[in-house]
Amino acid sequence: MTAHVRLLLAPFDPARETSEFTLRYPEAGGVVSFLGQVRAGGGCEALELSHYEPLTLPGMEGLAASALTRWQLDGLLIIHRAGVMLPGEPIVLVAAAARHRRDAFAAADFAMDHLKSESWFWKREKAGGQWRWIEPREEDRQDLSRWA
Amino acid sequence: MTAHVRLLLAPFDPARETSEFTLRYPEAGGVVSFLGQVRAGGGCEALELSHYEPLTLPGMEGLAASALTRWQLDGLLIIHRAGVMLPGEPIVLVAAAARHRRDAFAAADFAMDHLKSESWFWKREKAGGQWRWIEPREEDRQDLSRWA
Amino acid sequence: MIKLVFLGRLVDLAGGGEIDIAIAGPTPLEDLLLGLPAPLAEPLADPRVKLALNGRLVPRESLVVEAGDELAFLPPVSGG
Amino acid sequence: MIKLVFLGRLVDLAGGGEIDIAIAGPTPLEDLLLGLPAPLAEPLADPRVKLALNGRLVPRESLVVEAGDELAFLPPVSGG
Repeated sequence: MTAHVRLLLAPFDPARETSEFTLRYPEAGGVVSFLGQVRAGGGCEALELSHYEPLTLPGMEGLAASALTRWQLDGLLIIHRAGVMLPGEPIVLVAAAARHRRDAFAAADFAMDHLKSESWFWKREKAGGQWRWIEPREEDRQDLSRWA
Repeated sequence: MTAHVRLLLAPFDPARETSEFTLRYPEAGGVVSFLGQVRAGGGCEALELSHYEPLTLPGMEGLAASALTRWQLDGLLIIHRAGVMLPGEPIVLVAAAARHRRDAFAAADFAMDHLKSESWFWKREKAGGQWRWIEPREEDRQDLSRWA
Repeated sequence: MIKLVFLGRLVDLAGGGEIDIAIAGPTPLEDLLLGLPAPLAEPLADPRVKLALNGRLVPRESLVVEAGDELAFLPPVSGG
Repeated sequence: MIKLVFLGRLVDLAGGGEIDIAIAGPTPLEDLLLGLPAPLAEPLADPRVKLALNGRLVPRESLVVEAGDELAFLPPVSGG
């Protein structure tokens, strides 16, 4: 029952991270992972995530701790990028290892809903050469209410 | 919107499969994957899955097709092992790539519930040197009823 | 001859995954089972055991097999 | 001196992520904002903008800053 939480300023390899994570938990029956990447082909030229050092990583650690108390997990991995990312680059990776797959699915889903709507990241997107801030979405608040 | 469905008789590398799958879908915002592996440490020495050629792979293909009609997916990957597996070896990998992560989560969850309870595999487990057939579980039927 | 295929725990009862048996013309399922040893025939008659004839699922009712057929006996699949 | 930190779209309005400003002793938030240009002060007064004082979230009400403090203005985080 361990959380591995990292905030990275440079690209990472989700396949390597997931497989290293999985190797730590041979007693887990299942591992659910979510990989979020910068969408290619939608006109987005780059995505920039800024964070606030004193809050962002501690907030992610708090989220991981709360998922670990809520479900029966062997381990939970949360990796989030900050900085400028290009289309196709990974933004976020969440992986949950559990004896029962239902716990792993729920924990990964929960972590993503909270990362997307509650964690301390501000995003702007470059399209047509112009940077544009991304506003909060009503959809994200609805996602959160699933776990209330 | 493509299904990639395979039934394998030899070990596979889930990290490589997931990353090859992800690379095919750069326009997907998210990829959810589930990896099921033979649990280590629970006394299980080996797991054997047998299948019936004319039914097992076609059944998995039908399941993938049904997930593709049910959710908005860019792609769906289902890889299932048959044969003898040792603790720590992958049994099943499901990955769903979608524009919206909710679709990817639901499709992977749906595929796993149906693979576990409805697909044409018979399992036996070796413990203490003895092979023992694994019976159907009530829990699996309950899992299925989530999607009715 | 027809080929009987057994899956799951039925393999242990049948002593193998496949048996070829001789039949004299079209044979109803009930008659086929009568020709098998009781410790095998009984579990095969369990309605929870599904049947596939030549690779397709078929209902038990009024099933008749013919020479050259492959009949598979599929017990409930194992859980997760 | 205190350090003001801006996040998200506030960076554009402030012309940068950080500003050091001089204060004469303990200063209430309202007075601090009065000393800033209106196009920046107004959005900072929006109650949806959360505040962190020296790395901890604090309520707006009766907030007083002192020399050496770091005060961050955190607009609503972006969606998914």
